[in-house]
Amino acid sequence: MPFIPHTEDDIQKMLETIGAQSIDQLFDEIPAHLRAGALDAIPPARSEMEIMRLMSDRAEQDSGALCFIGAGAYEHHIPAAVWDIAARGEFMTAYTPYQAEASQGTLQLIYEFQSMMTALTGLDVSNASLYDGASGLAEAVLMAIRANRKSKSKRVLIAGTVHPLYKKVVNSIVHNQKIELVEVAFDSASLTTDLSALSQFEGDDFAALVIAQPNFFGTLEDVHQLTDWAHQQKMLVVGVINPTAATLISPPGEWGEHGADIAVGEGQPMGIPLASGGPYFGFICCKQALVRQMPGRIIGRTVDLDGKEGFALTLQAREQHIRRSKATSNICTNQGLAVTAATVYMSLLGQEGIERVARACHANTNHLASLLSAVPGVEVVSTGPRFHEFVLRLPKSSRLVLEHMELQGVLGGHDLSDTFPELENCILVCATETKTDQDLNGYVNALEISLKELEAVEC
Amino acid sequence: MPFIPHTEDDIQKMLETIGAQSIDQLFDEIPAHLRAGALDAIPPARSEMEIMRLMSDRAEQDSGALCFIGAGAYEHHIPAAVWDIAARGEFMTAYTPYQAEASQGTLQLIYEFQSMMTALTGLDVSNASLYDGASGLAEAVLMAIRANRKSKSKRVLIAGTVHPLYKKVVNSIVHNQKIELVEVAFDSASLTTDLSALSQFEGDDFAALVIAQPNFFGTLEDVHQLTDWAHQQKMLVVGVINPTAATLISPPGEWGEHGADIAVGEGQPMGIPLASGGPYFGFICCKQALVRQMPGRIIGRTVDLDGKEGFALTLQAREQHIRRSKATSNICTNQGLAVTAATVYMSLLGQEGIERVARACHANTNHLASLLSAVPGVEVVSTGPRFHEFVLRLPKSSRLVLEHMELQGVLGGHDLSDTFPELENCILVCATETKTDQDLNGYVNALEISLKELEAVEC
Amino acid sequence: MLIFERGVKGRTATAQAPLVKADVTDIPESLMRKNKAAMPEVSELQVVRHYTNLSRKNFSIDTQFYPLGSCTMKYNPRGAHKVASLPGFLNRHPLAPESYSQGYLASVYELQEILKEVTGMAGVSLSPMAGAQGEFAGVAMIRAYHEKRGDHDRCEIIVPIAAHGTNPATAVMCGYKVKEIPVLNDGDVDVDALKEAVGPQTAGIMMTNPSTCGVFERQIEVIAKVVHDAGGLLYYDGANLNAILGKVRPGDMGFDVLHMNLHKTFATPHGGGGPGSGPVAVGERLLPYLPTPIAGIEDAGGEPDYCWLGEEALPDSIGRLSAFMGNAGIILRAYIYALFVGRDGMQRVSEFSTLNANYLMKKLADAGFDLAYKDRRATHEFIITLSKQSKELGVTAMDFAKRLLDYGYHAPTTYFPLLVPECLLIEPTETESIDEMDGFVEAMTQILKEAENSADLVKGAPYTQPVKRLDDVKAARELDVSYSPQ
Amino acid sequence: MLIFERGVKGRTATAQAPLVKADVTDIPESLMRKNKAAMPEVSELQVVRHYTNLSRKNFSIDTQFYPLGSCTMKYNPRGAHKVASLPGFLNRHPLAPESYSQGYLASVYELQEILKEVTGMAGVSLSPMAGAQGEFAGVAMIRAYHEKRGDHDRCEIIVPIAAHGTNPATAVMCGYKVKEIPVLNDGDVDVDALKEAVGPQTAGIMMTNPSTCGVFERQIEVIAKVVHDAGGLLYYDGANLNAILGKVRPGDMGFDVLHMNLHKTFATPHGGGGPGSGPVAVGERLLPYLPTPIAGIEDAGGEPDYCWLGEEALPDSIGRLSAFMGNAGIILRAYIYALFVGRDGMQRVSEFSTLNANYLMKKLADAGFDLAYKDRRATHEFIITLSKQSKELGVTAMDFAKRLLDYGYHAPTTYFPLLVPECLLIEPTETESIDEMDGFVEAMTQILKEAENSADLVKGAPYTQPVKRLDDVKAARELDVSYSPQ
Ligand SMILES: Cc1ncc(COP(=O)(O)O)c(C=O)c1O
Ligand SMILES: Cc1ncc(COP(=O)(O)O)c(C=O)c1O
Repeated sequence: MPFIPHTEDDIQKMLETIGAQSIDQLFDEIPAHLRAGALDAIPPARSEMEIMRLMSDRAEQDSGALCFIGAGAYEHHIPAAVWDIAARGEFMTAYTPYQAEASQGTLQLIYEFQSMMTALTGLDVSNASLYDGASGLAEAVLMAIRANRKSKSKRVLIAGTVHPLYKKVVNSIVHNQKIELVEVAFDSASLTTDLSALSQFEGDDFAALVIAQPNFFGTLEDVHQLTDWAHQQKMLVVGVINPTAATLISPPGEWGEHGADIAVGEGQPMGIPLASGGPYFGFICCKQALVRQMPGRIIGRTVDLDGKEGFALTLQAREQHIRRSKATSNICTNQGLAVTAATVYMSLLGQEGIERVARACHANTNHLASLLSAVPGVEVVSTGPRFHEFVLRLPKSSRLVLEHMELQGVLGGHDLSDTFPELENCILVCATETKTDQDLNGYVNALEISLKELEAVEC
Repeated sequence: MPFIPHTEDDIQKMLETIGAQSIDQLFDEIPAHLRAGALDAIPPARSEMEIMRLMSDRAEQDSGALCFIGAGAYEHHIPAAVWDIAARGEFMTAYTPYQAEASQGTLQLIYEFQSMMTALTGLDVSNASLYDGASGLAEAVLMAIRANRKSKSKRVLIAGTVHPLYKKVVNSIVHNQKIELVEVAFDSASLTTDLSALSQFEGDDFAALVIAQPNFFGTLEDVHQLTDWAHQQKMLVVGVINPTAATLISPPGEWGEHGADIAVGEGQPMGIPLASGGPYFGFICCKQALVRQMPGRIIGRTVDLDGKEGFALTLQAREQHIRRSKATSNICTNQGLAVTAATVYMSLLGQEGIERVARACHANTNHLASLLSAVPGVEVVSTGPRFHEFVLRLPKSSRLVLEHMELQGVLGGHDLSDTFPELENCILVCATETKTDQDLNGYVNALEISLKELEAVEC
Repeated sequence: MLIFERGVKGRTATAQAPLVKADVTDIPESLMRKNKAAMPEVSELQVVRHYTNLSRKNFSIDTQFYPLGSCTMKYNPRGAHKVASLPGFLNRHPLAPESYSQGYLASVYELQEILKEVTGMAGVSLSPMAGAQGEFAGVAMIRAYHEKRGDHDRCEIIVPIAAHGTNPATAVMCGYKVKEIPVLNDGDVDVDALKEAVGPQTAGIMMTNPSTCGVFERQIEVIAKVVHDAGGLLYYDGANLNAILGKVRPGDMGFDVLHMNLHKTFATPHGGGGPGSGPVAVGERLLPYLPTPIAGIEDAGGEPDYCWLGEEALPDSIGRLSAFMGNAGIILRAYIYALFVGRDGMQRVSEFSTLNANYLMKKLADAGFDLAYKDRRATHEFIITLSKQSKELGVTAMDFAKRLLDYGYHAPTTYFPLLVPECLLIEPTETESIDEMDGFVEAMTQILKEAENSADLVKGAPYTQPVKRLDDVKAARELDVSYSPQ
Repeated sequence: MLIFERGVKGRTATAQAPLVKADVTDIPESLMRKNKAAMPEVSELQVVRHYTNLSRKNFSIDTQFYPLGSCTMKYNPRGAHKVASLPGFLNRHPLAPESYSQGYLASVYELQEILKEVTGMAGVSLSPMAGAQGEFAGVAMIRAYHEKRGDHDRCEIIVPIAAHGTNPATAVMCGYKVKEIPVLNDGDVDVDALKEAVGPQTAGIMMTNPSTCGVFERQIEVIAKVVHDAGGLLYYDGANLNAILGKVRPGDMGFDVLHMNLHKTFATPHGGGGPGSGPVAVGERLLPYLPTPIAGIEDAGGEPDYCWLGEEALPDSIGRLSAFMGNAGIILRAYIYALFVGRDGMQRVSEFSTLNANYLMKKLADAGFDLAYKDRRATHEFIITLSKQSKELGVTAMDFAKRLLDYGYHAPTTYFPLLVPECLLIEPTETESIDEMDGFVEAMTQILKEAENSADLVKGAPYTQPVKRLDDVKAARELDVSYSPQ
């Protein structure tokens, strides 16, 4: 019996102690006619060896391409130490640290994580993680509405340059509470949020303005201007950021005159593998004044009976297990293991290391963009300052070009055509520090061949 | 500076404390003209990311074949838990357990390992490991010569069916001490050691007889007869065994009337990956009476000041670090990490699990042999009872056939032609529990195609 | 000591970052970071040593018996972790085209089918990232259902008071009011109270069965009828699915929708607080509303061709709940676990977790502990109450919990459910052996003796942990939630 | 508790073995096993928990400062372990054809070249599986050399008394007699004694430089001349190569052959006692005798083609020392380490290990400890002697060592080399930070105070480990080296 230690003797002894005839008898409170039959649709048990073999084949099926897709999930080098440590049984198979004295490892680690996130974002307080960047943004929106006492509306302004999937997720989550997201159009030439587009909302009651830096297109926004504008309008500012970039470019805490109020984002770049999209983790940081509106767990430093330093869950009165229907969120299980990995990653790299990664990404992106701008018919749409992503306009159907590149083992980018009609045949291309010059040339080759093939088909 | 934590400040502070001007000054006792220059032949440092990439490509180069080679190293399923545990920092980065109180983990584990090996072999005592099976056999031969007080010769009889590479290693190691290995011819029909071949040595002075079970060809010897014969001749019996097989077939302790005196072998099948040949580990077990002749480390159970059970290195007076030139061996560092993995493997599988593995291997071998015996021109030479290997005679040059199979991604076996002139165009084929029916059929196909291709070439 | 405090200016794990520091000239100065982030500056060895040592300050399944009720701390197969960590799985980009996704999609699809079978439901979406998000998806579907039918007055979700805190919190996040109903002394829901509570305002009820009282809700069919008759739907909180896996199916009990905690029932690691995975399963009525994406299949004759079903395929969906596809790696681990235990193993999960719980309950009762529901069968968990000890000896459930740590056992869940005073909710799980449980009973018996003879000893516990009892009040009052260098 | 004692008849980790128990009918009954082996019968969780907990009873580099002299306990890069664990490397059969070996062979070949460069020698063989086997290979080559020249009377190997125990033991395994020569008070070899010792019977000398006294042998050129003039060869025990890596090359010092301990200098993990890797490097004279196999290269114009060189290529070789190719995985890790640190990093290894040792030596001297060689530079390690404390306070080096464990530091090497009484041989290695060393000095200072004020406290140490001091005498007298069930 896989994973079940009971021998026939054990079972007999236990049943005798209980005073039952059979295991089945232990289920006698379940109405007999409700009892399930055989689960025929489920295959019989396999051994670890068989599973390993089956799944290795499946993993193999999905491998082998050179990937230039970013769009919210980024390939970075992950130091070997990161998962060696995170996968230690003591981290991986512990529960939420409810018994603080027996969980100081996890608790101190999260305290350190919180400290790293506040350092990166330039804000005061961090929680222990949310599910992912997108749902994290939904929580940030809810939080901003609770926190902005000056706003009576349940409306939030959101830049059109925020990740489209994030906008969808936020909407799925907040619309039930009758919260309205109002989108600010972006300038399709500069791929940024124009102050002029905001002016139409001047004087309106919104709880917050949501902006992304770098934005979905990898372009840098003028966050200082946007932040100051929102603050003048008595809106809170929610910044969606990339933690890698935060070591290089101005972090939310430094935006404008007073800094953004809340920063959220996807933690994946901090040592978490792409892994089909998860588990990643969402981070959220805010100014001290907003801490009681923060969703999720927070770890605090305190002392024990002897006055010795120790760590414990704190401000639990915000949470569902204490506050139930009055909680700041329903989140309970979060993304602890990913946070463990991220904490190790951030410790290993530090400001200097992450900044080097950021710079290498930046250099690679620029290099690839300049290589591509030499390809006839192709246009690099993103012109302003950017971070590891840019928009490329193709002379043919972007869907077809990408398919042709796929056949050559190159995933050329994320297609923007469907989501952004104004960006027809445009794709979003990403090059991180993992890409070598050879890889970049491989991209160019694959693209050129694909374009030629499509040319040929047309003739 | 990779792995070096010193900052410029640290260096200055340390030099000041020491009272030196520069790091270089610390080397002033080395005659200046001996100082090395730049190490131009060594490439500059690389980052972990670059190394990972380079080496992944190299690992890829060596992958992808379906392997039917055994000949001393066997592909078995290795439970995921095995290396997850062995790779824990506390096991992997500890030294030899000289400070017993701070090494109870490793010490108890080795004590348990010793207990498992004695259980498997049916003997009384095990050491903590030797380098590998082959060098382990050399140690066993030296040990037998020391231990057999009745023999005055420095000669040892060795069955011709012992692994040919083992015989070479034993010879490289023992010949310096003027020890002579005398080989017993084997019967090339039965592929076993004939009692009649032994009779010519009757009455001669040999310290020991070395036999292998299963032997190099995967064939089972009549170990009872051989053991009793050797004991009658006042020789000690050294058995070279496969630990997987030991759960299924008679272990050394049960051989003949009195059991073998020493058992050695390659520990690799107990959870150690093929990994190009190492690190594996050699195991050695013996009867209680011989324990003081045992080479290498031994762990003993004892008590602490409070009478609490604990473990420590024992009988160190046999070892080189105490006994120096009078030691039973020069071995110091052994194969601790591999032993750690093997101990976890053996705990997970137990007698029942390992026996199932052995039975599955046996079944696969028989199945493959019967499939192959249906291939025209091909002959299964091994007819007697066997364990996961057999000898196959090919109708063409074995070298060429194997090369043709290789091109189809099948490593068809180990070529015997060069080593055994009497087995011209014979190969040694191995099928363990990892092989599926599909794999076995794949073998047959690849062989048939290869034979056809060679046929075609000849015409 | 904090990792920050081990740092020295300029130190770093050099091998881990690009060796060259590339120039940046095209980003305007105003957009560049002004102050370096105050991150740790430490060597690779320091990081490895610091976190290795921190890990050793945790209790975990891999090191201790961990009978934390409602949390299902069972063995997390190392094999599942290894398989899910194959480079092919780790390196797949979430937006990779379907041609590079067939291996992953096949696994997702098959897990959906397996979960349909064990729940008795018509459809499954794996995208919710934990139980609470599964609850959200479920209640949002209930809402979407009523709205689609123009049934706009249903503004209330009924929740028994024993429910997990996520239930009421979720209802509120979905824009509902919460109406709590009581539970009887035998642990079952008060059906009379329910009858009074339902009405045209009832959107649905959220139930856990077995409830967090550790007993099977025997009136479930009556409850289902009452709620359905009132036009409401039944939500099943499947966090406790371990208790009934393969024995009784939520679909057969009358539930319209449920979430499962794969990180519990399907043995994927808890990771010190996550990640989880909280798939939802629905009956026919709610099929159109499932959250996206879902793995679909196009059977074009030969090999099956797997694809993602998104908005286009499910226009009435409640939408996406994560940027990509939920906690993909946890989903993969759960699928692998299902392969490990197989058809029969599913049933064994509930059989042996129930056997263990009933055994442990009996032994503790024999040792003098009071059961909260002594005339009931334990399910996969059960409750003891230390009211008597608390009153007579001044030793609380919390004291028992802390003292257990000294005996090398993680404490059971304390003070939950709230309706049982001084309670410990105990869940041994099926992967623990009788020996481990006997040891636990032994420890509890000792602590009871200690409580009788030297109460202060127990009240001062723990003594053997890295810290003694912590000052929670100070933690909240003098808030220190991030390190700032001097 | 032993793993055996956790077992119960019939229990097993089911997922790990083939699910079907195949029949065996063709093996005669007499050859089948009669009594089942008394192996553990435990569940997968029990195994994981047992060994996870056992591991926690160890000190290790990953958890503690471990200044064990002569053992080079430095950081073992996790990256090297990960790369060496790539499936492509783990699954390669040692007898795989060269077409499936180019990746591995390229790495082996390049490591050979790197080791030639750092040692200044003409050829390298990676096959020895640890330092002691490297010594064996080296001395066997010396023997083969003399024999090939018909120089049959050379029957003696000279060994300074400070040498590691493996040196004399190896000489004997190679059929030699051992002649020990003394070491002077300043740590250098007594050259006069050496001059008297050499003669036509001298096959060679085995030297360690820096010696195990932790000092550089300043007379090395004189020694080389004396031995060479007498017709002997010089063997270099390179276990201490960490001290001189890239600073001075054994080949340039006049050595004919050496072994290296890759598991020390090249940072591959010690694994609680191995595995190691002890490659040998030789000058021109000994090239023909290198042990097989060696990686060779056939440069056929384009891509290099790597191959194995065996007996045919090296007919005078001393032969094979392992069934396959030594500790291949350790060789791979060492190669990866070389890639990590690169050309300059090689030199930094010796620079910073020497800096650390001299710093720590000075701090301990300032704290009142006696240095064994106080007028000498430390190399990568140094010796303090506690003779005074032992005589005056009755507190021995062993007591200091045990008490250090209570302070969370692994003890230095004790009572080695034998010629320095009550000594501790201390090697901090280059990967430790100044903070860690300062902490160690602090602990030593405290213990010294304790020794002065409450000697019994120190003599009773350790107190904080899983066991107190163990009874070694009982262990040897009442030999219990394997478990037998009752
Ligand atoms: C009964 C019950 N419902 C819901 C949840 C919430 O699940 P999650 O923590 O995965 O969000 C839990 C567990 O925490 C639970 O025990
Ligand atoms: C100086 C010296 N020589 C030789 C050896 C033997 O090396 P190994 O243990 O790898 O056999 C050691 C280490 O143990 C050593 O320190």
